[in-house]
Amino acid sequence: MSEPFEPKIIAFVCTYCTYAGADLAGTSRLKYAPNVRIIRLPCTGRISPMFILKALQKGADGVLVSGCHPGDCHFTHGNYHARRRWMVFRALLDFIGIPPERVKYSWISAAEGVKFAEFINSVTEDIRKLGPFEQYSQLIGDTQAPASL
Amino acid sequence: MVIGYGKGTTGNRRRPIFISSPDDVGRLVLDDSCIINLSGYLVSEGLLSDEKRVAVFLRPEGIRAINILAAESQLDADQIVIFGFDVNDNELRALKGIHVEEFADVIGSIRENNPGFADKELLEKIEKMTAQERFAFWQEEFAKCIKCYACRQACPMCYCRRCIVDSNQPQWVNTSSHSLGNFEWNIVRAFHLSGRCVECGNCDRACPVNIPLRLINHKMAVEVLGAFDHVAGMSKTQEPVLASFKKDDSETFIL
Amino acid sequence: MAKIGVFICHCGENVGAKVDCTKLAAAMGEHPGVAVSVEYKYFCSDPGQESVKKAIRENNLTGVVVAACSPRMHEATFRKACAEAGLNPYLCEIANIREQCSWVHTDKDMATEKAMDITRSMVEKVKRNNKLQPIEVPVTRRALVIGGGIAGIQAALDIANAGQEVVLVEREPSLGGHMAQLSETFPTLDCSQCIMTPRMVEAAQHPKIRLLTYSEIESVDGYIGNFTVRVRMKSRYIDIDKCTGCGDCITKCPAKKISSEFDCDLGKRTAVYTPFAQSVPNIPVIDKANCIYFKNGKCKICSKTCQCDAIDFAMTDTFVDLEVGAIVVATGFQVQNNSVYGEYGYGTYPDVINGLQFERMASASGPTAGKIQRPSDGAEPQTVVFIQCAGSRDPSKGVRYCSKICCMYTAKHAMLYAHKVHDGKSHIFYMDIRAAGKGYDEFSRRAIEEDEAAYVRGRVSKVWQENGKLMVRGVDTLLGRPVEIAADLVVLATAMIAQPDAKEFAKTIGIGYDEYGFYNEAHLKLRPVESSTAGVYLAGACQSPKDIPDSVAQASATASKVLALFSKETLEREPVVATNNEATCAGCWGCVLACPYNAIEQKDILDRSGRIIKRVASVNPGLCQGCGTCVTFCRSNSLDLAGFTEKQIFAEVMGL
Amino acid sequence: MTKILLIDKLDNCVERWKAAGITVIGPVHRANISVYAAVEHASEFDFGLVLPDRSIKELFFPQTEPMLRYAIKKDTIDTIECMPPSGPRIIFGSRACDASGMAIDDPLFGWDYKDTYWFQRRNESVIVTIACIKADDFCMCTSLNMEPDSTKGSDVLLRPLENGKGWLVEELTDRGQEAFTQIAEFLQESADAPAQTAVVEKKFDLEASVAWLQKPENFDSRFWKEISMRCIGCASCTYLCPTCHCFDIQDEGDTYSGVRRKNWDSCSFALFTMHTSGHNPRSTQSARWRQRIMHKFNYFPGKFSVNSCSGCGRCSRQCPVDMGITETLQEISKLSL
Repeated sequence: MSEPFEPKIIAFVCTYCTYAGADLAGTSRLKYAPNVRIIRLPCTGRISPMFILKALQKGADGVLVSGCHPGDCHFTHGNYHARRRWMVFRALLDFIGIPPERVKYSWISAAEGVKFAEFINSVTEDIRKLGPFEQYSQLIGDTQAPASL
Repeated sequence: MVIGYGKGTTGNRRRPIFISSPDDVGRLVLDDSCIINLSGYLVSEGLLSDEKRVAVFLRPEGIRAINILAAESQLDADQIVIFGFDVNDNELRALKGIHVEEFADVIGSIRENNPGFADKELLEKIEKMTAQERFAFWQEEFAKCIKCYACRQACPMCYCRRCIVDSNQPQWVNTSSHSLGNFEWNIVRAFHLSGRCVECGNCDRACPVNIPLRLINHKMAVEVLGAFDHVAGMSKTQEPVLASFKKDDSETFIL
Repeated sequence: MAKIGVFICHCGENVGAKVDCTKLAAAMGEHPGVAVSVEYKYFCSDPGQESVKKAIRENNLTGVVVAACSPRMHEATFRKACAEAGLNPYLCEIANIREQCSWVHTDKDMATEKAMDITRSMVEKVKRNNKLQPIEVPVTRRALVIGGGIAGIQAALDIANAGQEVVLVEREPSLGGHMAQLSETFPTLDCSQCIMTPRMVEAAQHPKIRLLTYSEIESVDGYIGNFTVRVRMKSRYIDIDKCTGCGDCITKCPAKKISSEFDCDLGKRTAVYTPFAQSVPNIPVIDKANCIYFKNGKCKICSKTCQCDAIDFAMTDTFVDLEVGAIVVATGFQVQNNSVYGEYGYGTYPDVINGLQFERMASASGPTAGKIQRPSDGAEPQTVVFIQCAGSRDPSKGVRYCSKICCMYTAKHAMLYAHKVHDGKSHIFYMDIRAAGKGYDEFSRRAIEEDEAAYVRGRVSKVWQENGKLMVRGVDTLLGRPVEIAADLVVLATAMIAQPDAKEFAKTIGIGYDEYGFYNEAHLKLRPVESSTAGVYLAGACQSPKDIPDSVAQASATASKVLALFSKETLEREPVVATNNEATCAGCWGCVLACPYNAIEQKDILDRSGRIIKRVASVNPGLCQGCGTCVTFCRSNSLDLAGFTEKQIFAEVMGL
Repeated sequence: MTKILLIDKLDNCVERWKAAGITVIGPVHRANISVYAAVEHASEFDFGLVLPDRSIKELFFPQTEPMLRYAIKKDTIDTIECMPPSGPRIIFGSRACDASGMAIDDPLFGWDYKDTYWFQRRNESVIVTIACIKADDFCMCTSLNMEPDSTKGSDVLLRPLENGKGWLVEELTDRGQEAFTQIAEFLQESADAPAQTAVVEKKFDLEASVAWLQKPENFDSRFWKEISMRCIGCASCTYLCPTCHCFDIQDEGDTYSGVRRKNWDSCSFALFTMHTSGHNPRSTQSARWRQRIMHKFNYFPGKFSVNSCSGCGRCSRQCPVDMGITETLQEISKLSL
């Protein structure tokens, strides 16, 4: 039997809600999959679609974006702006052929340590099932390859 | 100054011309081959300085572009004299009005019945594909891209003095024209035009390698309409769709 | 060249048990730009912090990464330690390898691998950190309170009593607001004016309070600690310095049949008037629209009467420019116009009135001198029907929210009525009785039990006139049957709604408002008296419907916020703020719209001859709260956020 | 009697060349455009095109090319140089303008530093040009003193037969001869007449134009602004041009490793000459267009005695706003009258 595929997942989260939720998962000693690397931002409003593209360039098989529930934003409405952007960017990625299953969005509050752990586990499992993002790997591979012809 | 169309190299080509003397009016041509959206020239450096007034020949989508440029503070709509025209079934028709506000009905009807210039058949075909097939489709299309940025330069909405692709600290978009760089560029281009594109087709026609750029823009316009009930360029005070929000915006995709 | 120190904390066994710290330290030691990579049992301990400081000094470190617990735990600790060692504190970052690594993973190899990624990524970030200095904003220690109702007066007095200057602006001719209109107040039934007027006088006479009545805010510029406010002082046509308030002009004024706004159209006033007898200041104004002289050019009786020569028909509006450091918005509410309920006959039948009109009627100083009378014929009503939620909790005709005070004041009205008309009968149609508050439920029980108010749970469908009575048809949902009552007077418990110009005014000050026009607090739970604009605070019913105790409490809370702000000459703020590259900014102003704090302004770049070359966005660091929403919006990538710059985040991702 | 190659036999030739390890490249259609690309079979070729949309240049000077790979270590940076893929190639079905374009650029890539990327590919390629029998409104080789059957830069010239069944073969270089020796058995002797080459109308007076360009006072002529007012500043003319050769060098990668690449760049872009300070010596689009024309017809010939234009007309053909060299030199020709 071959080793199970361990997906590489990069998460962008806001510091006030989801990062705090992740801390809570830690202080509660919940256990979850070790595949996710977290980048902390002040607010979901700061999470640029560029970050998602760079995570993919860095070889991520999946990308997570998470912040405060609507109405809970520390900055009152950064997450409302983020939500619009995601809506649009998600549709665009989908149309281009980057499966929505690989870029997941969630609201996780500072109190939702359990939700955070479950979210990480379920996404890791989903992406494990999808397998490596081979089509994007091919793009990345092209950057290393010699010119054609 | 009047920005209009003149004869081009071949019979059905029209080129943008700039006229500042009544003697040159004879050089103007207006027929159904006048397709280029001329609104982008209005934001050329210095063109509108000192409150100069400029007249420009525009189709409805060009008029929408004026609204967006005004809404995004790139020009003062009062300085623009619009010679509006439209072509239906090869018949050219003048649109009533001079100022952008006067065309509200014409552009309003676009909202009701967005004809969309995109290739509907191809759109449906792509939508029916699996993600993997779509990726492969665009990979083949974007492979042709040579990063000449004709799409950007031809677009009236791409008025940034420095495009994000030209920002190298950090280099968010790989400038090399390899498949990754081409993917990133085309994604960013489409994203920056989401909710702003008027589907004039300048990008599509400018692209020397025939990437169906307008199709992506059209798809995004459909998405933005569905999600936020927003059609770009309906008025000169319209709030940019991605700089505004509603508390009850759809979020079915957020877990 | 970067010289980064990496300090890996075992946190006892907390990190050490699941992350191979020795391996991590060795790996980080091999990372480009890392000058020191060491592990230790507890870096947060005194010797731990000392060792970090020592390493900074000995190696001239240019940045520090502490791989330990969450930055939410000890970021402040280590930044302080760095500062003590002479390193700018913002060159220190925390790699969270405890809460988000060792505590949540079981496989030591995988946890170690993740810890390496986390730490590396943070090293790459810190290489690009900039030295930041806290932003110092000077504070003008003078507060502006907008609105002279109970909330505004309370806030003004609290601030002034603490020794700070206050400017209190009221747009009506007198202080008092709605509370001055009330008869008695729940749940104590003490006279509203008896407790209100002394406070009005106190505010007017306070040496630290400058009172500007009959004045409105024209514009607000600036930011926390540094607002510039222009106030329009509407012309009273009476010289406030000369007038003694004798009232002779009012007595002599021939235009006497003007509906009194203060009495909710139940009483009359003259063209030169004070809203009510105890007005503060007791200086009348001339109502230009109704003044005979202004209409016909003849009269001037007031002017002839006045012994002090205080009448000045040529007076014009004047402007006052104020420099203030904080603004308390206490602009209050209005009652909904019940004519939307055609079926209740408000506006058609004179004997259908609203709650505020009932207050005026029940007030000893009101148009009926406290007698309960039918407006139509002055008769004493024998049966009164009160209809609650006439506007509130009714999305179809009124508003969705609960106005919060109506259950209580309706109970109060029933009691006042019972006390004044001993054999009268009152019926109250209600949806629910919401009587949460100190002494509130007891109060409403008293209305039922002692004053025999008949509560009917149900809605009224129609009110019509029949044989000189108002027929009220409703349903009793508890008994499940229709009810019809022949009433002499019907009182509607009207919804409290935002002031008619609330939204426009919010734009003038630059604060947010909800769909109803009530002002948005910065955080519903944790920052309930702050607006989202730093330095602007909210008191009273302009934020949401409130009763008097809540308004007063909120007003005092704003005062404490203002006083905290005024406790120092300068304000120190986290330097995590947005910056703009003016050279590349396209001036599309999307950021201006997107900013939740109105912290981005338009700035003109001029050439030497003063001509505008271009317009760009400019971030006011005094207002910016550092969310970064603008940065993400910026298509030309011109905006950036200190502490979370594009370069830093790019490096974090690329360093993974 | 001369040698001819029949179209029917071409697939045999492709087979033969491929069997000899040669990559066979020619005009084909790819996703809605025409390009020079490698083929498996002769049936993929489209010789009916006036010109492929994209020029032959990218076969020698690709739009992006890795030069070296690097890995950043604690105290050192390891580098590995990259070279283009090596191996013989036959470019079958070039046009005279495209082939001459490569010859025009040879001195540029070799005058000082010898560009190994360019010359490795040049030396490994045989260019088989087919003389044009049709042209479009944008073709302008004759204006550049060339012809639809010019041989410059080609190793073999094929002249289409009048009957359309094949080509007359003219081997021009040793390399060309060698390539055709390999397929000698598929060639035959014939007396079939070649078709008339395309008639390309002369569009401007090159000599007069060049003379005008060389006059220093014309550098600041109002003409430049007028002619380029509609230029939108994209790079489609330069990138499709067979002779435009500017490139930029970019490092791309993450924290630990990356690739140094040589990428096309264009004098049309404002950024091309932008200084770090923000100052731009060519701050207007007219200055950029002037540079392009001056470079092609004044500076380049000043250095290499040949105009940097082979008359393919792609610049005008693909220009989103119907500009191009033809119009500019036509207008200059008028000015110099």
